Amino acid sequence: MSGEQLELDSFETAPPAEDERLTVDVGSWEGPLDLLLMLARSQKVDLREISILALVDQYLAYINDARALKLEIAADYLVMAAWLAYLKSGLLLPKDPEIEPSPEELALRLQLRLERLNAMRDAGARLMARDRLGRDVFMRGAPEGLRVVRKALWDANLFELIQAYGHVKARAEPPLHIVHQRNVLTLEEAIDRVSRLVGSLVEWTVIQRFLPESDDPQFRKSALASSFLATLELARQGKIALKQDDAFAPLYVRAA
Amino acid sequence: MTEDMTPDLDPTADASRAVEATLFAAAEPLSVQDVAAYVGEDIDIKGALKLLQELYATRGIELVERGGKWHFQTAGDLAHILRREREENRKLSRAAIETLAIIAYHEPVSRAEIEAIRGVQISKGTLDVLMEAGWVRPAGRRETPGRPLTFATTPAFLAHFGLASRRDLPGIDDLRAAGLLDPVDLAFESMDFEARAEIDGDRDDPDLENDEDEA
Amino acid sequence: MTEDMTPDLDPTADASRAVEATLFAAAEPLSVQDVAAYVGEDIDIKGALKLLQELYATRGIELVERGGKWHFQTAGDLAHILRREREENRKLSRAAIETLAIIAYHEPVSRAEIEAIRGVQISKGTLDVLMEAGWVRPAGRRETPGRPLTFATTPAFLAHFGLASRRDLPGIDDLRAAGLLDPVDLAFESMDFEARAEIDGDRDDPDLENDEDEA
Repeated sequence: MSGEQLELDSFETAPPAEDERLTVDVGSWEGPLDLLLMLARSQKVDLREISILALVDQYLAYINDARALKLEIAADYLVMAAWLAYLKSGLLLPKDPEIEPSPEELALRLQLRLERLNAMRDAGARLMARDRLGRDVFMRGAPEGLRVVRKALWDANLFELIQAYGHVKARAEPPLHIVHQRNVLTLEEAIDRVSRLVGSLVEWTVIQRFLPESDDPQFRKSALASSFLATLELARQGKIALKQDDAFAPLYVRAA
Repeated sequence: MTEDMTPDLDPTADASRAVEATLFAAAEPLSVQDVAAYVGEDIDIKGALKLLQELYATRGIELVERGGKWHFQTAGDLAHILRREREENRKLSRAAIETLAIIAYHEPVSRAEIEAIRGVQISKGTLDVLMEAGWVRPAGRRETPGRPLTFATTPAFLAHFGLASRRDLPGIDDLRAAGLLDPVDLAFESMDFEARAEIDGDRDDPDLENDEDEA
Repeated sequence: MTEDMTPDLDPTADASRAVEATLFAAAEPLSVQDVAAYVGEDIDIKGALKLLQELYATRGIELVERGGKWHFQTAGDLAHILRREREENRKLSRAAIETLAIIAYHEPVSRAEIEAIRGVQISKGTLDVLMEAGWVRPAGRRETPGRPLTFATTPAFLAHFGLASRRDLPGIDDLRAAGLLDPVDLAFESMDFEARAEIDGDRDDPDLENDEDEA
């Protein structure tokens, strides 16, 4: 892998070339690791042989330059700078077995991270450089297309068949509406009855006298209501006269 | 970037490869001039087209000229494999199974009679589905005014439903005994059923299924 | 209907013609099963594909396999006459390219794992762009705390970048052998192990790590 590192400019959107370092445009890097990788690659050695100390120095110099130019530096670059300064001092000072993890381990981990990012950066560049479908190579421009004709295998069983017939027959039988005969005296019957009984009666007679005999209270109510309406109708026709002394007082009837 | 991969081919072959790829990738038939716009003027395009035509003569693809424009197409004798049939199990719609039941119990029966018994119109698709399934066949015209076409079931119908003959269909009395003819309950139940069926998108509308069929 | 038109061809040629026509007519890459649905189950499709691949090896069109699906495409060395630059207008950002590479070489991989490799958070649009291109898909959740969603590449990714399978990813074997597809922690531990092994006089065996990878 390391022997065939692709040049940075093979990226579709190349990061700034190395000699643009003087511009110190930290913002064009995708984070501190990205910047570190660029600096590491500028050492022109296999990343496995990289001098972490030299890399740390370059990074810190870079950030210092940016600060000198009063450029906005994102916090994560400064955090990385602080961490690298700490790492550098750890690497330079005599070994202290009390410190865990050791600066050497931290440096090795940083190197491993850079190797992994570098590997993926190269892999991405190699992917993009391939003959790509729709750009370099093409599928047929006007395929006739394949057709799928769906043929249904209809499914139904005997029970569904006879059940369906049952439903049809049930639906087709004319529904029988049976309304219970209610015991009532219709208006027609009441008019007929009242006019017959009143006849040529000249005495004022209370309306209850004209009601048919019944034990059914429902029927008695109905008969009273119908007979009352009948007297109103007969009075309107001028055949009978009505008299009531007061509201809710007995209603008297006689021939007109 | 990989131009050097085919160094041994003679210029004719190279020209034919370029013309071949251009016609293959084109979205529409191309004239010789059109092709030249891609492969360059200094290539013998007509020679390349002739070569390709011979090359593909026995293949499943052929190079054809139509009105001065060239394109590849699949060989005519293979057209039949480019469409395939896929069989899928489909449930009969409620309308279809009721219609089938009516035909089975009353055959031969005209469409108007089926509608009279169902109390609902049947769409054309319903009978089509049943005929496509191979369960129903036209059974001649009735010699009444309008000479309506009648329908009857087929031997395939009997075979599918496991019946030796139509006499094996349960009679009305059997249906009643099985509770399949209870008027009030069933009326409600079936209304309920239809409502649910509608919600399920399995509508009492065979045309719907036909549309799916076409797709 | 016209099967009798090609009576002289041997069955292999016939099979290859049918497979050829099917793939040629198809608007999309087809698997062997897809092809079988058209040409029939009794045809040696794999044999026909091999034959066709040889037949087209020197042509301007080639038959390729991408993620188990087959299609014809123009030969790569003819890109210069066919290249369509307008497709290139929407260049991928560096973040998108790196993210795509990480997904392809590590799949299935979670967002956090991608971020760990890149050392930065993935901005919102990056994964969207890759999914919109049809190259990346969600690939289920990892059964670890937080059940992170993972991502993987699609068959369209393989087709676009001309890869028969993920094994064809450039340099993937070398990367794996070098442990560069292992997380830093794992690599660190194995280096530690190697250091100890070295002391024991028993040097590294990269295959050991490969096995872990596959698991």
